[in-house]
Amino acid sequence: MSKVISMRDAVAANVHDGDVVAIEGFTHLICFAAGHEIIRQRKHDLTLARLTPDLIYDQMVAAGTARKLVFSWLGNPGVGGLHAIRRRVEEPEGGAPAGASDPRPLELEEYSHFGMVGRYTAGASNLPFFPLRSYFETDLPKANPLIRPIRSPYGEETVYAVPPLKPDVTIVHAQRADAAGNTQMWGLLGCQKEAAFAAERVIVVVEELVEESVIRADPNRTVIPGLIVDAVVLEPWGAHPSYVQGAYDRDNRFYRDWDAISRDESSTAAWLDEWVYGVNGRAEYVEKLGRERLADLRPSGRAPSGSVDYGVYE
Amino acid sequence: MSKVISMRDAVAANVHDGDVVAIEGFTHLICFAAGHEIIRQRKHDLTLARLTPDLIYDQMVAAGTARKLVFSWLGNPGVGGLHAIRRRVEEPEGGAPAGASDPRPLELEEYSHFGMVGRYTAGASNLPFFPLRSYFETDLPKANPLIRPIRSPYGEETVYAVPPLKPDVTIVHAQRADAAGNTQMWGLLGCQKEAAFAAERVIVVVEELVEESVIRADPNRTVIPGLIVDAVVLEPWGAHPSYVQGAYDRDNRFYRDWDAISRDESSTAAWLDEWVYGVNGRAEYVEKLGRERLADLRPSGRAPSGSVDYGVYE
Amino acid sequence: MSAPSDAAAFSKSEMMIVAAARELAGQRVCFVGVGLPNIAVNLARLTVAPELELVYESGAFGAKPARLPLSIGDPTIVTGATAAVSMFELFSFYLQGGLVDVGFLGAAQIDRFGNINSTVIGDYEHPKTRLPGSGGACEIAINARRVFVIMRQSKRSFVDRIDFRTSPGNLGGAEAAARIRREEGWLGRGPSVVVTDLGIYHFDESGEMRLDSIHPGVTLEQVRETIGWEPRVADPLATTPAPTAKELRLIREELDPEAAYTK
Amino acid sequence: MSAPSDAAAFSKSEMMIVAAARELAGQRVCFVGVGLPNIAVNLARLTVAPELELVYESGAFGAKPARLPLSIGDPTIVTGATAAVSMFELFSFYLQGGLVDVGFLGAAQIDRFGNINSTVIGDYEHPKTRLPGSGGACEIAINARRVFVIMRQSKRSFVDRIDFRTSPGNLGGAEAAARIRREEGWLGRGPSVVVTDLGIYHFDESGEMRLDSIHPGVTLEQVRETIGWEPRVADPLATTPAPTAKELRLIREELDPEAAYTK
Repeated sequence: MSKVISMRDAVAANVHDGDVVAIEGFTHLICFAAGHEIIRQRKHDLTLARLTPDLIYDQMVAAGTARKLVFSWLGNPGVGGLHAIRRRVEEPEGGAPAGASDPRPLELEEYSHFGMVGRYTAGASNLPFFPLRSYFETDLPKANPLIRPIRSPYGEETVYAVPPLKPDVTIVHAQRADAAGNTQMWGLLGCQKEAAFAAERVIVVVEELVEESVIRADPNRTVIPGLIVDAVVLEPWGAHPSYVQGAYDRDNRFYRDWDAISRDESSTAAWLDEWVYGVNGRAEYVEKLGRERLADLRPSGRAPSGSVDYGVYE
Repeated sequence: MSKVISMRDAVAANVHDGDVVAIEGFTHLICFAAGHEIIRQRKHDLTLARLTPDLIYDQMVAAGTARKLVFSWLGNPGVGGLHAIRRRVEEPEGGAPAGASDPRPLELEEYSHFGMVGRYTAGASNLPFFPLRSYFETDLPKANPLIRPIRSPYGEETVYAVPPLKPDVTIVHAQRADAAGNTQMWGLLGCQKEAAFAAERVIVVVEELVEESVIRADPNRTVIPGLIVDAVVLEPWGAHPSYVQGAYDRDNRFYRDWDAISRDESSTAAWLDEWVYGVNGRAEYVEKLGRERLADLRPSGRAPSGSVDYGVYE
Repeated sequence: MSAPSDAAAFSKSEMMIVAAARELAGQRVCFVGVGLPNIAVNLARLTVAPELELVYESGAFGAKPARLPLSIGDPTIVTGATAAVSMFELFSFYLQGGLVDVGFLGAAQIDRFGNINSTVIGDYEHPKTRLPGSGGACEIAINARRVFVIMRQSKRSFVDRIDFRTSPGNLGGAEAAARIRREEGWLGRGPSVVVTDLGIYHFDESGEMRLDSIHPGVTLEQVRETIGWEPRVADPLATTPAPTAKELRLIREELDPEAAYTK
Repeated sequence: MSAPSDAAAFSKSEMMIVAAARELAGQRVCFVGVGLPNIAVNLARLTVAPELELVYESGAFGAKPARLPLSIGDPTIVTGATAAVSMFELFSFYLQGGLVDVGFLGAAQIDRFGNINSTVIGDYEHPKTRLPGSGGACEIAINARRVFVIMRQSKRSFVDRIDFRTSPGNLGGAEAAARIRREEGWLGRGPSVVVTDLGIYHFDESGEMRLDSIHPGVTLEQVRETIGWEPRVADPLATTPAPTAKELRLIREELDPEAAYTK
């Protein structure tokens, strides 16, 4: 049974006001297309979970969709800070754009990278906690009392625990999936698998929709089984300005541009007006980016994985 | 720097009397070649860890290499029991073959599959325990006091913990590796990765030695990095009578034959004399099996995974 | 070799497989080991449960085997599957994560409350018979949403008191079991059906096995002779519909042509 | 923009990178973020540490980038790498498992014992400046066998008391830190070197930073003016050998041709 629907329908059906939303992908495969659609549908009171909020959550916070962030590294990688989020934290009263639906101070729940990975893993595994060797002698457990010590039942050792994170909806971008949602990705895998298995609902957004036979030819490449997928959206360039291994490069120019755009509330609002509210979806956004800019982001050549043989056993 | 050496040298250098040894591989990629070399080198007092001891450990126990098993399912899959091991458990005095170096009763340390996976995972992660939802209201924690309850630091919930398992040496079989030990496998992956990362030393045995460029063409296919590998052994058919996805099938006839052979101490000893002590290595064993039998085990056709594109970014 | 109830028509094993397959109607995701459960599950997919998805204990998901797999590690379940995953992922995310609707178990011993022994006969330290042990059966019984048991019945297997509890069933009764499962946060609701070569048992409100259906040609006396306690019997007691020609053809021609499991 | 000590020859940033790279001699596995550490590490591979293996925080191992990666998530570090792994595997098996010899950290604030703040300036609840936070820095400081710090020094960054402890260094001193690390089973032995734009610090037996080498052209007065405590100074104090022509050529022509990090 096909789960392929439009981004608009996928977000309308699966993202609700007040939800815990995880758009995952560590530097790679960040689904900006879904984030923008969530903004367009004026969802609000969301708790946004991601290791690295990145530009996607800076934009979603600027647009007033979020009441809370759950995260581990709050920056514009290689460039600097996330200004819209910082405004909501450092000067909460003045931090929300006029007319935003949620002008309250942004709540922060902070972990380390491994803590966030452990949280998704516990969520995916239905464990009440995940243990890790981190946080010793730091101020993080004081800043976040959900980071708690746990004593080993073998000897005197104490490690730290983080609680499970179970998003209402996890959204992942991938190179390809079939209509049933069996999803394959390659390159940096982040913690999309854990975040997807931890979630109540899963939206998969892909560069390419493929026949089931393509997936079945390489079962070890499958990262997310259709079993846990609720919607499949075909959205080429859906990760821009993030990237898709083998398909297009990170648009570093935009990451730098955002630093200037986002320093000012009105230029941030103007950008949202033009590039999010002002387009009816990703296809229009892509058209607006222009052929030349897109062409510059294509890899300069192919780097084929090569094929392995699973063998026919009949 | 090449780590490629002979099976004889790999076992001599990395497997010592008294070691905890894990030859892993869940039904797939079980390295019988290494087990047989350990028998030939008359290693003893080994603690043998595996989810499913399978025929490989039945043979190693029959040959007197082991003092203890750490396991979760003790059977001949699809056939029945493991008779050599059962003799050492059910009638310990009579269970060891005459002349075996270790006629003491075999010690058993028993978990469930998930418990064993958790133990390797804790070992690989340097965690003092791994939590899981198993063992509730069963007799397993009574039979094995290393299975212990642990209370969640969030609420009243209690789950069970297993302790880390850190083998002195883990031996895995794979389709291919490069000379530095970067190892790729496909098909059922079992818990080889966790068992390898948990071990002090790692021997990788492969069907095919490939150029580094083959590995680098598909970095997501790499299961074990050369970083943790001590020796690479090229040993085609090294998993027989187990199988290698895409290369050869499980020799079900041998799994059935072993049921009869192993029911009797003298026929077991005769088999070891002929097929283990009586050959100087896997090449001779393969030759002895005969071309026809091997040909029957080849897949009937190719099932290519297809190639994906990582892209050139320069 | 069992005596078929109607020698010309079907064997006891065939009836057991058919009855187990029919119980899978409406189920979605089944965690499966090899042998009888494997045949039953594949029969169900070809008949009452075409949407059934199989999670093999070895890590294959969405298998499309080109032949009847001879073990759960048969390479034919990987080629053409939708996913092949590590044991960590399988047990953590699929099973413990709550994605498995039905866990299918065999057993050496079972008691009236569906508690299962697959570890030892006799004392644990000095066993009369050392059985394989849990494998995944312990966590399957706890985490699969419900548990199906398929096993031949005899005085040695259907016992008043099992020698070792490998997989928890309804413990000492339904009420205590439900409370413990709730308090300890188990996802599984415990045993749901036991299909044997003689009949089909479900569990009544007290958590005890109840014979709901008896296979054609089997007498209640035969049932009582092969069970270590006085079994509860539904009133009225149904008679299991005999295997259909289609079911038998599928078993004999496609699923087990060499009659490895159905003799 | 820093004033190069010998305007014609090299910038302070170039000196800092060269000094950090040389400290990597003899190290094997380095966990690395992007920017200055990335350039230093790649320079080390081309000079003093050809065997150095890089573990990128994003999950790439054995990378052979065709260009200088602009972020730790640059696709060029994946194409041609020996492995691309999940964050779970990276943090569990590589880092926490003890395979990382050197963790390379930057920071907003550091104290004399090498404790690091990358979370907030000011109060946590009402920060003056909200910094990125830990990322992996917390677990890197605990699990990497040793920690290298690379940062420019100033009164705001080299402080008597950090506002938030994101990554533990030698805590309140070497003795207590060693005891705690032992008792709590940390694999890491803590901070090993701090390389700045002015000099190179190691840690003395009391666990406090000691200026062991001063970069050419830098005065002790400049060092004291940019540090929030009275720094310990080795006697004799070495002068860091200036960057060689080869080191400078590699930085300028291969590693950072657009001078993104070395201005």
